[in-house]
Amino acid sequence: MESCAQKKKYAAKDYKSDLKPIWCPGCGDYTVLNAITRALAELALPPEEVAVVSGIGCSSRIPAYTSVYGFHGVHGRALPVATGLKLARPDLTVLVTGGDGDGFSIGGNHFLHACRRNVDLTYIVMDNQVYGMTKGQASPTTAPDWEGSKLTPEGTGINPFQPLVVGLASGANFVARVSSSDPVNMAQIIVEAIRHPGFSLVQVLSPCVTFRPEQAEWRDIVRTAVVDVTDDAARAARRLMTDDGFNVGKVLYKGSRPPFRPEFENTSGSVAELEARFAL
Amino acid sequence: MESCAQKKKYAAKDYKSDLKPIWCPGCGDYTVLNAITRALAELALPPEEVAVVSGIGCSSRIPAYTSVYGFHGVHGRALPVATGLKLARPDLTVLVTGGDGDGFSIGGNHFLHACRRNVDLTYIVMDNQVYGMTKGQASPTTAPDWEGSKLTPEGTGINPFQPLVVGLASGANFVARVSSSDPVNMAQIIVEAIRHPGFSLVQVLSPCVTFRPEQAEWRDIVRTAVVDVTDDAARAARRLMTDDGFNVGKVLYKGSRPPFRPEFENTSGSVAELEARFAL
Amino acid sequence: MTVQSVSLVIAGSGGAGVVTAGSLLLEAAANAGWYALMSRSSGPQIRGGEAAAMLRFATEPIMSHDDSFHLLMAIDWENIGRFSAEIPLIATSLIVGDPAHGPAPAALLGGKPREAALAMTAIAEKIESGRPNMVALGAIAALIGLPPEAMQAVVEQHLKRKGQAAIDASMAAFHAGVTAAADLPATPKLPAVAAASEPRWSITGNEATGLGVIRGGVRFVAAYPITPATEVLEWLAPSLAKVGGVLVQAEDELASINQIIGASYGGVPAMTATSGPGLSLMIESLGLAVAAEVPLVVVDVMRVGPSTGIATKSEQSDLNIAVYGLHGDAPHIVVAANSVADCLFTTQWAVHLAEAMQTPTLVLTDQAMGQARAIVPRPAELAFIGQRLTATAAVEGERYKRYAVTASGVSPMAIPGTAGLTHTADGLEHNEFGTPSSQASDHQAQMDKRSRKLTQFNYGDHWAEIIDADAGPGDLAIITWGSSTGPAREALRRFSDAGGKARLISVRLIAPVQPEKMAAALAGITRAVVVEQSHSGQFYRMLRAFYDLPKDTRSLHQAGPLAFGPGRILEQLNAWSS
Amino acid sequence: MTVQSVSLVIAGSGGAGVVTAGSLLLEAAANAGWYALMSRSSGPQIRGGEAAAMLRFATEPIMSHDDSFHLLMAIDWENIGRFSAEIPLIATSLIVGDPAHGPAPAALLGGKPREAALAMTAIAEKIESGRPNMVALGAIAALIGLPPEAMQAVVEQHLKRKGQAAIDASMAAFHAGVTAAADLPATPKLPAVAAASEPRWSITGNEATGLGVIRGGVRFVAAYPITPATEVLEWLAPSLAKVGGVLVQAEDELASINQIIGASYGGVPAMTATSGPGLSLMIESLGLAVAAEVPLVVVDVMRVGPSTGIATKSEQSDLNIAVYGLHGDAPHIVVAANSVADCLFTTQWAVHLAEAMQTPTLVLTDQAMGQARAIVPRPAELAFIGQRLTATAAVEGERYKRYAVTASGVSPMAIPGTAGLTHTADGLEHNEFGTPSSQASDHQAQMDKRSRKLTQFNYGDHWAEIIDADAGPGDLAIITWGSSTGPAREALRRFSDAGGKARLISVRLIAPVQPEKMAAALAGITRAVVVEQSHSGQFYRMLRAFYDLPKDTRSLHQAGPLAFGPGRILEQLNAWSS
Ligand SMILES: Cc1ncc(C[n+]2csc(CCOP(=O)(O)OP(=O)(O)O)c2C)c(N)n1
Ligand SMILES: Cc1ncc(C[n+]2csc(CCOP(=O)(O)OP(=O)(O)O)c2C)c(N)n1
Ligand code: SF4
Ligand code: SF4
Ligand SMILES: [Mg+2]
Ligand SMILES: [Mg+2]
Repeated sequence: MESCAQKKKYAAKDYKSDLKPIWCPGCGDYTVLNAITRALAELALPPEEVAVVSGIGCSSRIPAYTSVYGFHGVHGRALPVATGLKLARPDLTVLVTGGDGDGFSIGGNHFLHACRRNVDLTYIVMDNQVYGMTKGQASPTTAPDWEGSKLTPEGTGINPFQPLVVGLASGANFVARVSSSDPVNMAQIIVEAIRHPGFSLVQVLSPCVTFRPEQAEWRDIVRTAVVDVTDDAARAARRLMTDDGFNVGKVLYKGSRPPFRPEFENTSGSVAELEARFAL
Repeated sequence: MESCAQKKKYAAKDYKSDLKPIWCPGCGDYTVLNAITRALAELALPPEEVAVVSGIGCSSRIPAYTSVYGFHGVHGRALPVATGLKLARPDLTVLVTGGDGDGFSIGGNHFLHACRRNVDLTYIVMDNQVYGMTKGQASPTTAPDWEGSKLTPEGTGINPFQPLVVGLASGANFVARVSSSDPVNMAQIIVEAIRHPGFSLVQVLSPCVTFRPEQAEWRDIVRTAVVDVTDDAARAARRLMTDDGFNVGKVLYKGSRPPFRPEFENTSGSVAELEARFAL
Repeated sequence: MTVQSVSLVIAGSGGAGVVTAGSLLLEAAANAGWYALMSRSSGPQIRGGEAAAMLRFATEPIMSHDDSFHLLMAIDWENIGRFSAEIPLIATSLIVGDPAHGPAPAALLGGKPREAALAMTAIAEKIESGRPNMVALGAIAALIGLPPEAMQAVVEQHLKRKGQAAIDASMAAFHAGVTAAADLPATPKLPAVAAASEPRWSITGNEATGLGVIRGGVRFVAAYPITPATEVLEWLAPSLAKVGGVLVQAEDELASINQIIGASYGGVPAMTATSGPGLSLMIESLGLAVAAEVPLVVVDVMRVGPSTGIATKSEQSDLNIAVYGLHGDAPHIVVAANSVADCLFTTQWAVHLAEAMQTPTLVLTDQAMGQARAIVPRPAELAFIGQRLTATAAVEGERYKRYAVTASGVSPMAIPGTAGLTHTADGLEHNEFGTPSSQASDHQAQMDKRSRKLTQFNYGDHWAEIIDADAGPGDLAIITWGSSTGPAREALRRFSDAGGKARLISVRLIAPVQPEKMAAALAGITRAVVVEQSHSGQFYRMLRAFYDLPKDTRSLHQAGPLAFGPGRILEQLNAWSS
Repeated sequence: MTVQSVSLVIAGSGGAGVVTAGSLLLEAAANAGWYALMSRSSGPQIRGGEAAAMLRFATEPIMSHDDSFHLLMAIDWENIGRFSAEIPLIATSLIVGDPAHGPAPAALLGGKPREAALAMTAIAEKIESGRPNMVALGAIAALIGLPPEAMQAVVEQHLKRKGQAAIDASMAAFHAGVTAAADLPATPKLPAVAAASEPRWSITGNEATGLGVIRGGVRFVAAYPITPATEVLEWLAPSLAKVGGVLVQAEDELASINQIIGASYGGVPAMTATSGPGLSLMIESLGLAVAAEVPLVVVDVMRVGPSTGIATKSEQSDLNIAVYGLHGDAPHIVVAANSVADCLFTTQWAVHLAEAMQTPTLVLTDQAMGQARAIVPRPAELAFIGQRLTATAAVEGERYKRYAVTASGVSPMAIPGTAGLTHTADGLEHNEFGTPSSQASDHQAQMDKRSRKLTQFNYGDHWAEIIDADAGPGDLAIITWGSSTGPAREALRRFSDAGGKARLISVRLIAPVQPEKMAAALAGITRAVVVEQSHSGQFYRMLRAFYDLPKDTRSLHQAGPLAFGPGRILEQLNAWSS
């Protein structure tokens, strides 16, 4: 078959650029980069037909470390950039990568509306419960009693943000949680997320070894979620609301809402017809 | 008792200003104004100890129609203004009023974080599923198939935002839905909301008779919710995720998280002590 | 020759059909072969409340209202006094009210206009289904010389679906008004024009703006509604759909600007429209588009500031934010339309500039021109179609440089999907490849390149409109921009008719500045007046900063929402020449 | 007399303890009675990677680095070449490396510095727990004349908790370095100062900024972290807690600016600190604070723009957005600190101005001064305490006018809680009561009032720092602002020492402009050079827009991140006087 013959085989390294990451040795984001490139190889997507969009943060540096098209925008606005790109260019596979601060603090509104709008994007959030890039402040997912930041020396005292629950409540069409300590599983879930139509949300527990050294323990704490994927968002949300955050490795929800995709119909209309309406 | 003797009795009209609202005749917001002033009278709060903060929209005009302190800010930013005010002035009773566009579209991020932060505010959202002030565009709560706006002539095609579910998922401490067709019940619920510590969210179904004339029917569709108030957010959220939006008149959730209230401790510290640390 | 024109206002409270009446009159005037301009004003109520339609008719194109109105036809008086500042009435003006509604409010009588009564309600009541606003239209038509046939055609068109009886009732009321006008004092009449001398359009500034960007090639729009820009979007949404484009309503302005950045990065020319508050929210991401070199167009339909200001009224006070608002040194393009029709030219040109230079282009229009409807000569076809310099194929053995330092400053841009040219576009400072760099040399090279591409571009003659008095420029100049151009043109015309010499320079390309072209335009000019509608004289300050102005340069500025009448500008010219 | 100073750099890769070494040296220098300035630079890595500490020592206060460095001590060479542009080395400079790490990278040798070797690793290895950076410090101390006792005290203090053995090991390595320095070529030495002549502080610009706002009376801060402003916040959070204040970390800059608006409306003086990208996001709400007349302070610690730019490096390119960035005509205050120590004065003054005029006040500092640590004379006590004109009691029979039109332009403000004075503050245009109004007359009155309160205020002499050469101002001036003041001062000093006459005008009050004061300061000046660190010469353009400058005024501007050395400025002065 022609399409098979055309389908070139790619290796994960074909999706990596030559740039050396600025990340700290041991940062969880290295394996996320690996998992993404592995997933792209598995999907055998030509690099030029993939785009990775991000905001600002350590995790948001991913685009330049890949060899696909990348867009490194401003802090918190990756989702609208990706939304515009995907709507204008439905032929591209568009991934969005970023951190918990970028996505849920400054970017929280776009997160809500991206879930609602359900554009066919895959959003991979490297959650380290901290602002790594600005040297260690509390993020929305930080526990209220974490005292490691000079800005909140007695802890934030506020409720951590639950990305997957809010994602479900706002309409995300695919929800999964994975751990950066298992890149093979992560790659597999990313493959599923990309394949699933609509807005797919993948939360990655990705330790910040520098500002949250205690997160090194995550690799031992995480366990494979025992529940199976559901298509009942209310059920999935309820499960997650009472979950401790360390059940990983599974797709937790798959919905079937059709993606938002306004048509660029190449209708017969011409600019002249538009102008005719003004003529006297 | 001294405090009793001091407690002056107020009538609802004592909380109203002389300004004639710019609202259309029949707008649901008139009864919300009534219910708020009624609630304040019931609580017998001296007008100068109450502040109403809002953004921009028809519904956001409420502050000037009251006789308490008011702040009419920019579109979408009422919650942070109110947060700053309440944190700086914990002695004041602070209400926030606004619309579905102001609160859940441009203001969505502050909504998420206000729920998380759980400052002792009462947020009254007049939900008319439309941008009234800008003459009738779809809001986040608009049904996907509403074709009444020229900006989305074939409907938005996207999932309506569920304010109460997202509120619960993010940590709102009190959640209720009321109808503007029952101002007495609304006043009662607002009293409860103000009394409840932390962030209280009251969604008011408040018809826009001009741009959503079909909402006149709401008065006949709404029914008193049959469920009782719960302190289980996951349960309340699940109920609401499968609800049609017309169960009103009840407090649906009351949590017991303590409000966020950083102390302005009048510690012994002086500026001189701070300076001493720089001295060689 | 000085414009021969008639200016009138129809006013009344909510239900009185003022705006409908104004629109009918405009269309009828178009049928009569006239040119016209119609603006509207209304009270603070969301719906209903007092309204006024300000119209001016002429036998040749006009771009401004006059200093005063010949006629105010008030269907009732409720709150109409609030419009007094917007409706200058002088001793020769005629103010006509319905005795059923009592006397005219004092606020309107400051200029001592002539007063007359027309029993619109009583007359209308005598006609089955007759309405006072049609009586008013009849009287107006008779007063200003509009042939009844012109109105007949309009009414037939509008009431077609309601049937012949409705048409007859309306026209009966109209004719009753025509008859009743015989008892009214005279106002200036315009001659009827047999057949229009050239094809004409009826269009608003906001529609022209929408059409301009579509003509320029924009096919993706994301936006958040805001007065007075919403109509640009409302026109665009269905129109884009007809030409294979899309409009997305975003959750806020931060989203809309970033959505269009994404779409444009994807190769589809993109724009958004907003007003001051929304533009403020887009500032950070406009800087991103500068640094990442993403072409896009942002239209700011200006309203009265600061902050929420007055959403429904006009001012030219977003010049500063448009030119200087970005943090860092962020060279970009700012253009401004100078009339309702010029919204079309300027926005189409803006798309062309944005695409050619891979940079965000801001277009300034305002509420006054955006929401005004005008009968204008059919706009010319324009050759400006957004054309991006793209990189289409990898060069063997060379890594693609997205931000290559070129002589023109423009670097060929690879559009996603192009094999071999993958790269990451970045808002961080970067080297030629797009790799983040904190080296001073990379910063300098990229800063130079980004500013060079704007300064070296050939903007042709479009940077300004320059008009001389018939007798030549002499040594006087009016320098202006945007909506103030209309009254400035007319001031020049009157000055010229009186034998004066002067030059009008209306700047369309606000940034980058064009010092050489301005110097040429100012050759021989020794005195200049800078005209603008801002409280602080923003345009005057900007001119001082970047241009060498004649020593005797004066700033004639006033805050919105009241527009300059041509007379205020003429005064300055006359003062100089006397 | 020209500053007698020594400039040196310690550089090395991540683990090498460069920054610690620099800090120890700074403290030791303080112990020796010297004044000092320390800046840091590091590579793009989040943690580790190459770093450089640039230090300058003198026996009197200094505010700028020199044109070149006397000494570069490299603990290793890894990627140190990247700093070459930041570390100008000339023929008389000495570059010292460890032979264990091979030869110096070519990038550092462009200026042909003298080269020498110091086997830091080998020497350190011979001492138990000895570390190369202490060896380096010893050598540096010996080279520049820093008494070993000064270092002894510092090391004892730092390693107290680690015990005497650690102290001894460190000092042994240090002394080994002192000894080894005997074999190194000489560098300039500074004389030791027996006892400091005046009390001194060790402080960074960002700390001084925090202290300034607390001194001014700020007790509520909301902010979102951003480089290089984060340290202002990190200092403020615990410090505010000590004086009865609060810092809240907000979800984004839109929230932080609006939180402080709320707190200030509630009567508590409030501020936030950010950098360019964050300031961009605050623009809309700054306009709200202008219109609603809410006092607040926003500190922008500038970094390289546009967009995300270079977060860790300095530039003076947010002048435009600070002055002109708001939509509409939105008069507000912009002040700029001119040195590390002046961050304290200027921010304290800013709180005073904001509160007195009920208006947002922007403070511009930058990465260079914010993240630099300096040994400075103890700053003076200042009388500026934020004091708001409040309305405290209702006047019988009069409705309270929140926006009363007063002669000063300042309207007494009722703080929530005050009985009888309830009102609604509004960002919509309003009348004196605060009721929304679309009347041109209300707009004009409020615009006039809002601008009048700024122009009529008495800013005293603080609008600028004016320094004359010993022989007087002559007819030359340097006009500058912010971080460029340091090198400009030093250029003036050298020029003066060589007998030149000139005047330095460093503008602290950027807006509102002070044309009369500037005219006085420019009296007799015929030639001026405007010095600033921006690619487009923003300050020069702004001066042209608002001031009458000498005919021969030149713009000396360069993009960041490299600071001006005093020499570049001196060159211009010399060129004129030769
Ligand atoms: C508008 C704006 N505000 C603040 C910043 C500073 N900033 C850069 S990254 C970041 C937080 C990053 O946190 P996260 O998204 O969790 O990424 P991580 O570094 O932890 O991977 C912040 C606050 C910025 N660049 N822009
Ligand atoms: C930054 C900004 N963007 C857009 C607007 C225009 N605007 C004013 S009110 C409004 C929507 C109001 O909708 P909602 O909050 O639902 O209030 P309603 O009028 O329906 O009560 C919009 C888009 C604005 N004022 N400011
Ligand atoms: S600071 Fe944390 S998140 Fe950033 S690169 Fe280092 S380990 Fe990773
Ligand atoms: S437009 Fe709708 S929401 Fe606004 S006042 Fe009228 S009815 Fe109420
Ligand atoms: Mg993070
Ligand atoms: Mg609404």
